[in-house]
Amino acid sequence: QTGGTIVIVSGQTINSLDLHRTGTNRASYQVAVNCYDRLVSFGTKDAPGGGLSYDYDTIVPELAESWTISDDGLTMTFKIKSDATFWDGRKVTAADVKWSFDRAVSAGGFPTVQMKAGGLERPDQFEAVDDETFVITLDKPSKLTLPDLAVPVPFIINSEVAKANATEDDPWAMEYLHMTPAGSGAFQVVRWDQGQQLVYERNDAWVGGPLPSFERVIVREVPSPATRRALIERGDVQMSFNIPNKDAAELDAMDGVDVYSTPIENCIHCLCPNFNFEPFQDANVRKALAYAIPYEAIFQTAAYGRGAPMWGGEAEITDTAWPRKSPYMTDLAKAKEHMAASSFASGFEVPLSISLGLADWMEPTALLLQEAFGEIGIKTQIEKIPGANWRTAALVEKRLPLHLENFGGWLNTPDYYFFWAYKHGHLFNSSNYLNEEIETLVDSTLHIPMDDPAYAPNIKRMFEIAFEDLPRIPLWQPALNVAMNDAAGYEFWFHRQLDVRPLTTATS
Amino acid sequence: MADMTASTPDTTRRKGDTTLGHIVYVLRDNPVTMLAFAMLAFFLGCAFFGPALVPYDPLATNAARALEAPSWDHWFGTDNLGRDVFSRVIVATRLDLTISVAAVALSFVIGSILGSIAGYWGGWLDAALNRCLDTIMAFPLFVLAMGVVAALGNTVENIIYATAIINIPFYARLVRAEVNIRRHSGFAQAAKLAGNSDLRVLAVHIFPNSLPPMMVQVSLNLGWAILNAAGLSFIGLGVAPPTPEWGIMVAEGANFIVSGEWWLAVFPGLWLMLAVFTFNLLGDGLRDIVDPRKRT
Amino acid sequence: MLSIKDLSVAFKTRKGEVNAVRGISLDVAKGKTLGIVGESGSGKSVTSYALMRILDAGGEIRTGEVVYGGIDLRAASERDMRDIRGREISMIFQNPRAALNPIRRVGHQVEDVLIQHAQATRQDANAKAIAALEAVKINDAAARYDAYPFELSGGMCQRIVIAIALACKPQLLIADEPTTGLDITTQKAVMDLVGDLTRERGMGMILITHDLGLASQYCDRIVVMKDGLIVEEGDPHKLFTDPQHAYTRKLVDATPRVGASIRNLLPPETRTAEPAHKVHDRPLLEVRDLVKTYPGKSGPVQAVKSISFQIKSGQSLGLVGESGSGKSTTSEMVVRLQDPTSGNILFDGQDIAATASARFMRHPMRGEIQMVFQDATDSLNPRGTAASAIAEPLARIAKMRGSKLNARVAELAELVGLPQPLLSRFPHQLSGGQKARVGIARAIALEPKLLILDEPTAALDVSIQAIVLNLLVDLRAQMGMSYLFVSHDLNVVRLLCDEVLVMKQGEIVDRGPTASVMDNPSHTYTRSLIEAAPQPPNPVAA
Amino acid sequence: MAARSKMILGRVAQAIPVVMGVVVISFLLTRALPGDPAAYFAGPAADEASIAEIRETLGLDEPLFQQFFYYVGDLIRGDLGTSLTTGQAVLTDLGARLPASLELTLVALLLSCAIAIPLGVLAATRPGTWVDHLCRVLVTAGVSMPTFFTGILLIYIFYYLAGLAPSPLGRLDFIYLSPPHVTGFYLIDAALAGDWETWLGALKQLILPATTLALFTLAPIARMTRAAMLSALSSDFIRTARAAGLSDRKVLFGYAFRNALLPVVTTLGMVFSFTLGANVLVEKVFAWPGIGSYAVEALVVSDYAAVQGFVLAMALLFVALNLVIDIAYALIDPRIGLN
Ligand SMILES: Nc1ncnc2c1ncn2[C@@H]1O[C@H](COP(=O)(O)OP(=O)(O)OP(=O)(O)O)[C@@H](O)[C@H]1O
Ligand SMILES: Nc1ncnc2c1ncn2[C@@H]1O[C@H](COP(=O)(O)OP(=O)(O)OP(=O)(O)O)[C@@H](O)[C@H]1O
Ligand SMILES: [Mg+2]
Ligand SMILES: [Mg+2]
Ligand code: NI
Repeated sequence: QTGGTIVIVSGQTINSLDLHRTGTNRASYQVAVNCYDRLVSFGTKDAPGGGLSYDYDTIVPELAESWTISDDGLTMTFKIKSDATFWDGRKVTAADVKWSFDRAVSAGGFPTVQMKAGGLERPDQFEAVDDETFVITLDKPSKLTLPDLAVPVPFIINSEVAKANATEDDPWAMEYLHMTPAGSGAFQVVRWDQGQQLVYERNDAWVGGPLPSFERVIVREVPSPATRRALIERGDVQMSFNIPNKDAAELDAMDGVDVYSTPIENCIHCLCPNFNFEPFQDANVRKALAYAIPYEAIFQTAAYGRGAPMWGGEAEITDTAWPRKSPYMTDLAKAKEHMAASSFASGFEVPLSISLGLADWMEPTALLLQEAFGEIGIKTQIEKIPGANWRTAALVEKRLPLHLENFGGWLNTPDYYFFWAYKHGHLFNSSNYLNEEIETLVDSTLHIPMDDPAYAPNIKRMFEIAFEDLPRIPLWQPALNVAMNDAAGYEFWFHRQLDVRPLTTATS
Repeated sequence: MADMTASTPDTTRRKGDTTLGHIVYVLRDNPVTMLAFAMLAFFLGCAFFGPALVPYDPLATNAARALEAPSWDHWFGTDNLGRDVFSRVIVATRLDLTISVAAVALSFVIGSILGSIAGYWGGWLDAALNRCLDTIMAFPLFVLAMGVVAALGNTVENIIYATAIINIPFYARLVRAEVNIRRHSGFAQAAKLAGNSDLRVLAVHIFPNSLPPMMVQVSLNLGWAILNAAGLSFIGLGVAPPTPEWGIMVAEGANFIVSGEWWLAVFPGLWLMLAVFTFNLLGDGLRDIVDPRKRT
Repeated sequence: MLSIKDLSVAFKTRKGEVNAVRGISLDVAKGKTLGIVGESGSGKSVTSYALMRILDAGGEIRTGEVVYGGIDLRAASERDMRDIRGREISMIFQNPRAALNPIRRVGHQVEDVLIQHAQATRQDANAKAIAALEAVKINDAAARYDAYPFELSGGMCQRIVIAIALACKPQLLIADEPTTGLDITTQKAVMDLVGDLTRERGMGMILITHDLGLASQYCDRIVVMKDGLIVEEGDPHKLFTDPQHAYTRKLVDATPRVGASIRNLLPPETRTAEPAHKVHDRPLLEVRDLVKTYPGKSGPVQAVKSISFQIKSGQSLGLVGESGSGKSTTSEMVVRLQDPTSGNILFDGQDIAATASARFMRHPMRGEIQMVFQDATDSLNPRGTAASAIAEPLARIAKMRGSKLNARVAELAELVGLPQPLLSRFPHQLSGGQKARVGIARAIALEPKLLILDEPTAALDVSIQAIVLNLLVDLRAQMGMSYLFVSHDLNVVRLLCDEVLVMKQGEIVDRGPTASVMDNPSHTYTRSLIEAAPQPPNPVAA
Repeated sequence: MAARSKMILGRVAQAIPVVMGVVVISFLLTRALPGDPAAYFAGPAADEASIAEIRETLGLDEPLFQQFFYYVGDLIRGDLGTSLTTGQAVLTDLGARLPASLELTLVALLLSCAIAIPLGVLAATRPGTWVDHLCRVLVTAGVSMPTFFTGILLIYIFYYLAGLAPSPLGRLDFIYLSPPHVTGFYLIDAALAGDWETWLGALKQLILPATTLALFTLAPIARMTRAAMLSALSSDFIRTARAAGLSDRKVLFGYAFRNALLPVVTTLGMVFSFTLGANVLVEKVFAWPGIGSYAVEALVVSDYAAVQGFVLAMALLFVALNLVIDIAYALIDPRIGLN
């Protein structure tokens, strides 16, 4: 039952073994997941698309044995498992946790921003009371704090090893941990050939969860999707991570290959009309866009029906489910009506920007949009922007008049999504949208618990405004596709990276 | 006058003397050249009349008929958006030929000017130019093209410029060598005695003589230019969608081969290959046509 | 020893078949030398390739038989032929430098042949190769063994080629124009060497040449070829004194020799009286202390070392000397294609050297000094027609246009005897003589006062040379031009020039009226030049 | 021989301005790349402040010429900078990846020469015949296909359909361990270690990508061989050799071929640098961890140091290669360096 090797292919390249480091890319987050432990983790539930999924609503212990939260919600006390050890055999102590958290809030960049989302901002909030007791003090209570401790960022590092390799210029041992992880997690990296492969070997002393079934995991980087497909189909590898929708649809129909397509929680592919661009300041024009979009055709050609439709929903908002279907659907007549009613009845020209790095779904979508918008007098030229430029243009400078975008929030609450995507000036609000009511609604809702009486009405109001103002026109909720051949146990995670711990050989 | 009567029995103009007659002769002489010119004519036809003749709008999508295999309706099948591959392949001819011809013309002109100057006057000009060319050549050429397109943005013009830049050294070198061996030739000296300035001697007398070997280079480069554009498309730096272009079609279609939709890549690939093939084979024929010595 | 009967050879070409050799028969006796003479393209070389069976692709022996020492060479297997080539019959070619593998040490090239024919083993090949080199009188053969062809002079290369040919002690040597491209003094040395060696070893030889004078000096018998046929055969003296065939007569007449006037070179029926030309006292060109130094790779090369001379109006001045003596450099400076390092060139009293050659094309005197180039083929733009070549100076300097230009071109063509239909042809469609005429027409188009002729006939057959020389004489009389005539052929200079300069290593070593310099050479160098020139027997006055 | 070493020194001297030119152009090219590396590397949720902070640590807030001086200063100290994508010294990255590209390129060229040169000789000995035409058409077909297309087609046929080729997973299948690092060339390292199983495994992985590249390079080599052979065969010294009775073999290989090698060697140099460029595409298809795929990735994310390092490495390689060719030339041709 335990032992053996599994080979996984992925198209992404891992560029660092340390998530906190500046420049570490998304694919590398898996190292933080597989090699390090956090205090807590999310539970597991059955996923809608088959297989398993993390469960946002259940927090389970990982390194922490138990925790208590003070009544005012400002103090959290964690007891660390007494049998937890790092790979070098040393016991995991609260000092390690404090050092690791200090590092996360001090490193700057993404880890610091993510910690801040849970109200964790400064080292003085963390205290190692004794070897096994760790205390967090918050400035204000937030429902996001505990879940934020379960994301990959606040992972716990063997601080003794790290400090031994720190230098004056590099107090956080960034250079060292970049190449050599030092943790207590389920797997250790035994080999990392950059640009080629990462080899994990199981840590038999792991106490963070059930012992993984595979002893060795090889993650190979194969950039060409066609090659990846051939490999999984022929059974030369057991798992292909993050496969294109088309392959997912076709492999699903095939014997021997299992495909899991999990709609990504809190993530929506949208079309964003930029409010800096004059015609899009006109609500009629935005609505005309929303009615002109050939949703179904896009969903079928760009996503091959993988994921969930985000159009044609009820006009009346009765619950706080998110992502949710917008009340719009393809209706050219209505689109033309709105166009006619706008002050741009004779149409206009606008570039439609897509990212080169995300061309696999953006390009077919853009082509269909281009055709459809032509029908209502909006002429578009498709502009492909290289990966490096995309972030700057779309998110930082927010200068793209009309573009596709796909923000997904790690913390699965609608207000968290709105915080990033609808608040003015925030990174993913690439439409330059500003609505005073949304601003106050988000601020007052973000940290209150979900069972707070103000929560549901606030959320519903946000939805109403969002669908009326349409700074982001939802297209569909994407799915993360994974193909397995002769392996099982796949679990979906919001961070969309590979968790190799629960994988097992196929039971059949 | 015995020497003349002996060697020129008839003084009337023969068929081979006219330019057209000469071309016909060159074509007949070599079956491969004949084939190449026939294919060239075909591609030119596609470029001029293709858009008017194709059965479908190359840009019109039809989600209901996406990814259909070749049939009577769609000779080359349809792509993932239901567009007719045949129409796209034919319509793309014009753009692809434009890219390659424009790029080659540009590098031909610039390379010729630089090469002529260096070859004729020599000295420090020559040395400086050689170092510049060496510098360009020291880049892996495809990577240089990638860099230029990445820096300037991936429009058709920039692809043409990038392709032209990487081809300039070939022309400059070739012309330099050809001009250099002729700069002290008798006919260049004679032209100077006849009152031609250096520039005129170079432009009117010496340079045209380097055309025959250039033609071979031109034909090779026309092919490379298309391949280069295709490679850029594969990296994602090709022309913007939805413009049909062979390279993009092959590059995108390549991902569909393994899943069985071979027609997406194979037909544009075949077309591209045929075009490059045609250009490559054209070289010898073109050279023979511009070479007066091949006239009889 | 060798007997060829009714041999004919044809080539398949674009224009159909070329019958290069059309049924010739000849014999070579042991120890005798047979000369084959004839104009370019008459099939001399093809005959020799055919009997060696090394014809180019497309060539084929159609009929006839070739018997060597009882073996039928046509029927022999390729293997047998390989043993015969080099071992029994060997060949030497013109242009010795090109005939040697440029990247193989000459000693090894000799060894290759020795080993191929089992004349040496790997152990003693070295010694035997050096012996073979010594046999052709190469100084310090052991050192030369390691040399590459480019490190040796032309004459030295020809000796190596001869060494290769004679290494295996063959019975028959075929020498195909062995001395073209060599200086006359070297030519004499090489021919004497070959003659001595064949005589010593009792070998037969076929000497192929276009130079009747040379053939008559070294051959026992001579055959004359024309258009692939043998038109006459006999011993040299008889051939000269009593040529039977009209073509032979033409060749004999056209060969410049002592005692013949320039009109004598033409066939009797076309001879006219030689027009006199008038030499004025006024100096047209005066060259003073002219120096030219080239920046060579290994130090500066002094091509011309302070020479001075004069050309009077209407006078023809000959300039002779060996290869590399600075003749071309001098003429290029005079014609203002090159700038002298120092010195003056006074033309009509004006110092034209003061104007840089790069700007001289706008000088009013540009049209007054023109030149005819050594290699007519090279001097015509391959992409331009004959007419465009002749029109060029008229259009550029005289600014003639349209029908006036065409008329003048036609007039010039008439003047040099170039048929009108040829004007629209490209250079490669013209024969050597026709190209020379185009070159001359272009040079005289502006009616220059001084015409510089840099070996204008060096690449031509004797009969064509005769016509061109006579044309020059006619033009000189008609137009009153002065000539600076550069040549390595003393016999030609004697025919054409009033005075002569002899150059050696950039200096003028001898000068004076042609007759006195030639008949009583004061300088040893002039004497050696004159001795080296082949002297054909004087035919009975025709 | 002094003349030759002088010639070689001269060539090295000529290379210096080239390298300087490459340094300048690669610097300018990278700065011309669109996009803000600072924004890119700040990560998916960074704010203005952290982007500015990163910009400062990268030195991107300095004026351009100052950045250039820093760059040149670092270069002189042998420091190519740190790649932002991989987080390692560019020198280390190149050291790890260059052998992979070189191994692929060299094997491809060897393969290509082994086919193209005999083909060219064959065509030259029978000019104008069907053999000649067939050779021409075949090699031209090879060079007419985009390399990535050939690669994918080969994978589809030989791996996916026929199952003959090993899985296109880079330099070694995962069942093998890479041989101990000596040269970085797996074939050589495995042979040195006496690990023939790995050697075979590495060779198998090489076959498809090398074939892809070789197909692309057949044409220039074959055509140049043919042309050079033709002109060598028609020269006077071949006639002399034949007239001296040398055997056909000796004439063809000892005399004509050795002379024809000169232009072929020059072409080889050009083809080599050409192939290194084409590598970029092939490496992507075959998941080959070479320098080409490194460059593409770096270029797309405007990773300045990595792009510059790559270009510089290539330029040095090119210069070194030309030097080798010149030396090879001098070895074959005694005339070089003396006139
Ligand atoms: N390879 C060939 N193909 C076609 N025709 C040829 C070939 N070689 C020679 N000829 C023709 O054969 C004829 C005789 O040529 P050959 O070389 O024997 O003349 P030659 O008497 O040696 O002249 P030269 O004095 O110029 O060397 C010429 O008309 C020539 O055009
Ligand atoms: N451009 C040049 N650079 C260097 N040296 C040169 C150059 N041109 C000529 N020479 C040298 O100058 C000398 C004279 O050359 P020139 O051509 O005047 O000789 P020539 O008498 O015309 O010989 P030939 O009879 O071979 O034509 C030779 O030693 C030659 O090598
Ligand atoms: Mg001959
Ligand atoms: Mg000369
Ligand atoms: Ni002569």
